[in-house]
Amino acid sequence: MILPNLILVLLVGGALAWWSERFDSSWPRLVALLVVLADLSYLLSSLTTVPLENFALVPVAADPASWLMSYQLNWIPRFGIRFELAMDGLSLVLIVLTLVLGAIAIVSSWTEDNQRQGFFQANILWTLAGVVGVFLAMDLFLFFLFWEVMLVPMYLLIAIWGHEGKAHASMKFFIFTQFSGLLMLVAIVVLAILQQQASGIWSFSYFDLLNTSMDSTVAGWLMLGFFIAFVVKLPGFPFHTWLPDAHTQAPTAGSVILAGILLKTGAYGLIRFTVPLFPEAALEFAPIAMMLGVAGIIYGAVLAFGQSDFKRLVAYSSVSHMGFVLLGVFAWNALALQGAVMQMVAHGFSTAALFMIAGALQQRMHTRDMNQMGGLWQQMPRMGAVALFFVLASLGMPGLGNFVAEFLVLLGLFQVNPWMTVVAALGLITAAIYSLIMMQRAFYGKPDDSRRLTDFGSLEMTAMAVMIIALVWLGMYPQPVLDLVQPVIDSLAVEVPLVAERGVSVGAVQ
Amino acid sequence: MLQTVWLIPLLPFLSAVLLMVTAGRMPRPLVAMLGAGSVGLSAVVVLLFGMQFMQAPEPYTLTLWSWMRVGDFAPQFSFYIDQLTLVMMAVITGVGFLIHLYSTEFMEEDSDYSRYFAYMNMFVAAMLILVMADNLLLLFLGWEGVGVCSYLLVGFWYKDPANGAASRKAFVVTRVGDTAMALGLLLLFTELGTLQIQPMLDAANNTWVSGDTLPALAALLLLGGAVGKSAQLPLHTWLPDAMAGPTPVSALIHAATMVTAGVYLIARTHGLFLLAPDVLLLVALIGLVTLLLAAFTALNQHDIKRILAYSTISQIGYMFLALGVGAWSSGIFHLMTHAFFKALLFLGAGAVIHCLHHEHNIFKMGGLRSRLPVAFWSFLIGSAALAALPFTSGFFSKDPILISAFEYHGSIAGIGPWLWVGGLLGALLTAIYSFRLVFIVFFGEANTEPDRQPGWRMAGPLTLLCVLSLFGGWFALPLASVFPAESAHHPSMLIEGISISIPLLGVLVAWLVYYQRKVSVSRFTDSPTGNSLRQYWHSGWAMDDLYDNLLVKPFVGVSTLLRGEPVDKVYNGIVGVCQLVHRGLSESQTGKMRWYATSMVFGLIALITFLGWGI
Amino acid sequence: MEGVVIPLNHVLIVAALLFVTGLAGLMFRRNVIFILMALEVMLNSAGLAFVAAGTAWAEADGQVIFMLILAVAAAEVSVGLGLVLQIQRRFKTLDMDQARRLHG
Amino acid sequence: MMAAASQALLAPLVLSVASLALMMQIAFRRHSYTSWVITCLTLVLSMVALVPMSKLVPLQVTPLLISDQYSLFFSLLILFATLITALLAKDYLQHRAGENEEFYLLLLLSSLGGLILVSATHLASFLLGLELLGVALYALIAYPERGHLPLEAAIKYLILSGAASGILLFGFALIYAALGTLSFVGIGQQLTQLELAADRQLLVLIGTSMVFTGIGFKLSLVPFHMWTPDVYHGAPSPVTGFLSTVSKGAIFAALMRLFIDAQLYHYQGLMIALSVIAIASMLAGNLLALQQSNLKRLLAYSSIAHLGYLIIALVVYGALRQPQMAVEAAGFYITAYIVTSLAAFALLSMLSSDVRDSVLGNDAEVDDIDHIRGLFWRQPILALMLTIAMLSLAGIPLTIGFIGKFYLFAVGIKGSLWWLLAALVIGSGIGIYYYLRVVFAMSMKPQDSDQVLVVPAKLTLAAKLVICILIFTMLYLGVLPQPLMEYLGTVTV
Repeated sequence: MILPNLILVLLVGGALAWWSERFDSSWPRLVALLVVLADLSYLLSSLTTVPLENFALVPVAADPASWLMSYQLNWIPRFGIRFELAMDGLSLVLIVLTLVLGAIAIVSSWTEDNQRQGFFQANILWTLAGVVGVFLAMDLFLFFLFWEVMLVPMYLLIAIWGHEGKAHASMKFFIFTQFSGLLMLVAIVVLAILQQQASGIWSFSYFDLLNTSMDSTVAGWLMLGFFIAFVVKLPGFPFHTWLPDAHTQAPTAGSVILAGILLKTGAYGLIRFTVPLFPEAALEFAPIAMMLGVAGIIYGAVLAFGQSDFKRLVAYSSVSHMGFVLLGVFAWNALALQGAVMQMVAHGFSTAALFMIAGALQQRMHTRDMNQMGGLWQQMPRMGAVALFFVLASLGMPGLGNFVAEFLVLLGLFQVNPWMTVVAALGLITAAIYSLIMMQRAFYGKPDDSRRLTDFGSLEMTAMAVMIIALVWLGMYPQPVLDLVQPVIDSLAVEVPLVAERGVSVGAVQ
Repeated sequence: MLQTVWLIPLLPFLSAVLLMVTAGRMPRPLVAMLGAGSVGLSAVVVLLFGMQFMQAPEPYTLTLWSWMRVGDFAPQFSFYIDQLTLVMMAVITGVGFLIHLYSTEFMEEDSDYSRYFAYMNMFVAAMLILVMADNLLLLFLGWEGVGVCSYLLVGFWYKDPANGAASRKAFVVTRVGDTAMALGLLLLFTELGTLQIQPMLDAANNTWVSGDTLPALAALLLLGGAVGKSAQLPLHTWLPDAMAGPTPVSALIHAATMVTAGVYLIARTHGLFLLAPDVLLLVALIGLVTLLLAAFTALNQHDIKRILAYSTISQIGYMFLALGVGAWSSGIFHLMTHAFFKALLFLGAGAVIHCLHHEHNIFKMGGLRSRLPVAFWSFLIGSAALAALPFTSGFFSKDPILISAFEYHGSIAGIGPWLWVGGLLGALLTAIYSFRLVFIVFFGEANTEPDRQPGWRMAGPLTLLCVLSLFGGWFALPLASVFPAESAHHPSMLIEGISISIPLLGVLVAWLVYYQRKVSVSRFTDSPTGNSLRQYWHSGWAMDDLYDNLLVKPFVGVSTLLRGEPVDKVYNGIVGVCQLVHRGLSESQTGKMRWYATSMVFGLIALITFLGWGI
Repeated sequence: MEGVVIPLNHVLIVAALLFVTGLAGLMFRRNVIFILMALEVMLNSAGLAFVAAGTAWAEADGQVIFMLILAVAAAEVSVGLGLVLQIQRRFKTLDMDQARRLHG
Repeated sequence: MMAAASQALLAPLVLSVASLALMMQIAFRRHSYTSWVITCLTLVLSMVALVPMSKLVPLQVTPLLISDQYSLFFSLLILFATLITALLAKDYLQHRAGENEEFYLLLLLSSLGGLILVSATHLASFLLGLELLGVALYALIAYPERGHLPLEAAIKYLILSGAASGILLFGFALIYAALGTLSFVGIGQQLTQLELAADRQLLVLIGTSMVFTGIGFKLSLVPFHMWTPDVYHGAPSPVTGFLSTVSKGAIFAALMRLFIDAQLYHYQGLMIALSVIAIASMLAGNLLALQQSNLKRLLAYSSIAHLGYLIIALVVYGALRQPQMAVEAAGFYITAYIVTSLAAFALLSMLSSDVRDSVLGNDAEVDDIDHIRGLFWRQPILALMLTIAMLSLAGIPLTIGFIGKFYLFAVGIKGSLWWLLAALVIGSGIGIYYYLRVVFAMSMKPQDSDQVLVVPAKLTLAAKLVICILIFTMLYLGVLPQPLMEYLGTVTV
């Protein structure tokens, strides 16, 4: 029951936060924060009941005990749909990320003057619930359900509490993700029906669908259905255009959740579903997918450089960074996959922090335009220093999580496709270019002494400190995360043999 | 004692973290104590460590923790100390401490005192990790770390956008090299299965034969990193601009330590480079061309720091030349002596600037010999060593390089003497531009009056560095076990004589032109050719313009062109089509009932026709 | 009951002609009264077809349906005429082309 | 036998008797509250009457009517929708000019027509039900005493619908002429058993085309959809809701029975024609709604699209190895559509109930998207209901609409109807835009410049009841659809 409770706590907590507004408008955020922290401690405390050696077990479909936790309930027997949740190392890592960033998102909304705090916090918690559900669902129908449902509160967050262009941005966000979701729904149903025709029994369970046999054309189409849905969410080039708009217009907490967590569901889907469900089709498609990844890295970076809107710049940097994830997944070897997961986590923290800074700037200066900033270090040295740290993280400074991620991806990719690696590595240069120009335009330069700006307070600094520590930890000693994820990769390798590790490149290089 | 080696980078690192976290709330004396003291303490630990180490000079490895482990890829957080490392550590902490001490006075009036020391300490820590790393990934961590600190310190005075531009340029240009290096790491791991330097070199030796493509490629990629960091052609353009930072920063980072990291990298992985003789020759050629180019440029500058910057590029060119011709120890030796005398020169320049209201233009100085005696002596000794006048430290390190170049026999036979001639030309130019500086700044008429004299914290380090610059060449470095044996030098007396006399000739020329003003160059420089040549040299062979037009402008142009998000046009097009159809269909809803009835009849007819088609 | 048997097809053709007449009235007349009449013609043409078909199959069903149609037509027209009165009162016209506030 | 027959037709009988009683009441003593109570009680009673009816199924009562699970299911839907309409109508009519009693009478008659329609197995009963439903509806549409729009809508609907009936009847006449039978099953037997002569084939062909034209009109499928927005727009909101749910639901149910009984799914050409119609409806409906600012028109266009979706279940029937699934899908989708549409129109009806103090005028309708701007901040519960309804129409999970759409996907894929599925996906994609636009309008912060059109009127008990029922149904069947699915498994034609 632990897994459904994880989701339930957030759902009910959301309602609670909404309700608590009756007493005082400052209550909801407090309630929301407590709910998320309670959920996190509930998760961590219940993990202590899992035997330590289980963390190293390779999760096997047939054996629920090989997963860290699992839960099953018949739901819609007509179609063999079950309320099936399971957690392995990958899910665990991402859920912890979700809850930590969720708490940070709530903190980031602390000083924002949002009307209707109650409903605002409720939407945040419901989004988190949806995301946690996505990371846990092992029934494809259920997965789709969470996948879509998390969009609604997110949509409301942008549509109600967004900035000047919220109507367009929220609509674009919703239509892009929803439409691609429909393609995935079709693919899911086709897959289930193929399975049903083969076995005679309806099932949407991931484990039952894993080895559905189908001819390669069908597999190719179905793979594409999943792929597009996930790549839109990731977002990968050329389906990324919703992201800058959504990010720019969302309230700070929305941006934090969107960038920090929501994008990761796309990456998670690619790893968990796209490749294992359609191994041959996916690997055949891999060169194109990787090409899109590389294109995203470069394109995102070039566009990031051209932006004068702080949030837009960070948004495009996300496009660039998530290209690495796409590369990592489709290079499909242990190094690259570990890198992709690491990138998900590290990018979650670094970008969330940058959005928080952007939000803080907007709140203080009522603009996101960097042309109107400059010299902010003078007035807000703490914010400047923190921004500097995360800029460095985002440009791949060794010793911080993002570097580990990008290096692992490149290392894995190099063994598969050296030339693509060379192009992708250009992303390291371009990242430096856009990150530093952002730093320059916002925080360096001549300060405008007529401004009165308050620096980060202790609450914000605490949130930042959490993320700084997390990134340093990931950069200096990522082993715990790698160890959690390794069994998952081993289990994936059972479904889809990993791409050969070493020596492949000899011929290609010579 | 040996186990405490981890203290060496940790001390400055902790100090840096402490300074950052307290964020300027610490009293200044404490900041100074912490900033300089931590590095000093590090230096002491290095000294103690070195003494113990030299008793049984075996490479010492200390593993702190396993960094990450994915399959075979398992780089560790571990240090590898041998004589080479020790030399580097000594230079970094020793010279570093002196510069820190100097800074405590130099930066005293700056409002961001503690931020400065935080960055500086962080730099020292990163640099130490760079040289102590036992694997290339950890080395890369230090490598990027020093890059970032360099970026931060060049742009330390952030309120001037020009400084920001200079710091970004420094970072981005070196990042180009770093990216090549990262690719080299990928290649090396993929082919050899490890990034731990010593096992990797062994594996390279076992797997590859000299002259193979792969080692050449790997070496080339590492060389890319090295030229970036060490400001060699074609990635040297950032260093002159990097002078925007505080002068002690230039002394520490852009003269004594960081910029020599490329030299260290090549020396450290010499086993790999030996497998790629062509690349090694390329190293030598890059060094030679760079040293000449930079020397010519230095001749034409009037910013005191830029002169020193070009001279740094030029001197590192010598080190590359040394590495390229296989004079490994000489290269490292020159690295060390260069650290002494170039730090001295920079600090001396700093003293001049400090005391002259931040004046950089040498033509606005002059006659400072008696008014700033400390600076004058520093400069005189530093320039002598730089010009490699006999019996200064620079002489002892540069001379073997030229000799080795002369005796080079690598992949292209007979090129050695030419390398030697180039090196000599460089030496001549070096002597000329360094003494041009001395004569213009310290002799002649006084233009600007100093408003203060350096205090003991500035004078002390200067004095110590003077001593090192003069006598630093008298003791030999214990590097024999690290590098392959070099051929014994038995040059003819003639060669030796020429090598010694060339710098003297240069000083003479400088004396004639810039002190006696007997020989006027203005006739030449004022002629059209001369003028354009001067302009050309002044701008550093117009490399900046080249890159600007070739890379920067296109990039900015493309990003401006794309900033409106062209991909969105596709989606907007779809939306547009939908809206168009919507409008069209809405028009059809006229509200006229007869039209509605007609449309129904048309529908009926269409349906009948369609169904009747089959019959 | 001897007499000329009219073939079913002929009756159907007549009915069809009537039907088309009705449709044409619907499409081309503007006055709502005439439109209602056209509607009647259409319904009755269907009735004619039913009667003829019922006769051809020698069944009563056709006639029964015709009776039903008559009832339906009467109901429709009575409601229709009620509306026409209201239209005249409120719109002051019976021209259906004028009644187009609802559109788009 | 007689007893069994009356038990099998208990619900229509209850309705008939109640209609007479209501007529009497009106004749002797007008009292609108009493009429309303009678109506509601009757409807509840009819629903209860379905229970004894279900004991006898399936039972053919005369060649005209059949009482089976299928008819019972749709009867339940019709009665449910009528009840909701009746509940809404009271508030709606309360502050409007004129006498209200006949409204309820017409409502009962119309729903009686619906009940007959869903049990019809013969042209005669089909015709009877259709016209009973339709004629009463004309009057309902024109019911408001003032204003031009209802009248215009009514006359347009009357004439066009009459013409459609005429076409339908003529079509049946031709089929009758060719085949000599009017019962649905009989038509099917004739069609499959006999080798038809060419001229008869032609008759059948033209006849079928005309029948589908007529039905297509009533279901407002493209290209017979033109009337829909005007009539929806002009009719009073509760009536629009009724028209959109009862009328369409009943006619679709009858169509499906005809389709299956007469085995029309064997005809490839007809299937292709239907597919084209469905695709056109999905695309045109959604595109027409795209930037529509009048909510009733928007819902009209959206209903065109939804009926287009529904045709998938029809087309797929012949392609399935277990065709029952198509009926299941249709049943579920119709349920979803009816409940959701009711919710949308219930909102409009409630907002229009009391506009006496607003700038719109006494008898105005609240039906523009600007009217509901900021509703979320004024009437959160109403806004919530409309939000859920919009999400359900858009097919977002956790709502009944999603399960309905899922069903369509499932059958469509089983039957490999890729073109229809593509249209379904594209249509749904377009749909998201305008459904969300409504949600967005409600979520906007109210501004001073907005005319505060919607007085946050106090909701009456009936309104609260409607809200609860509809929200509950939309969510419950969206989260736990299994009971309905199981039940639909037994609903065979």
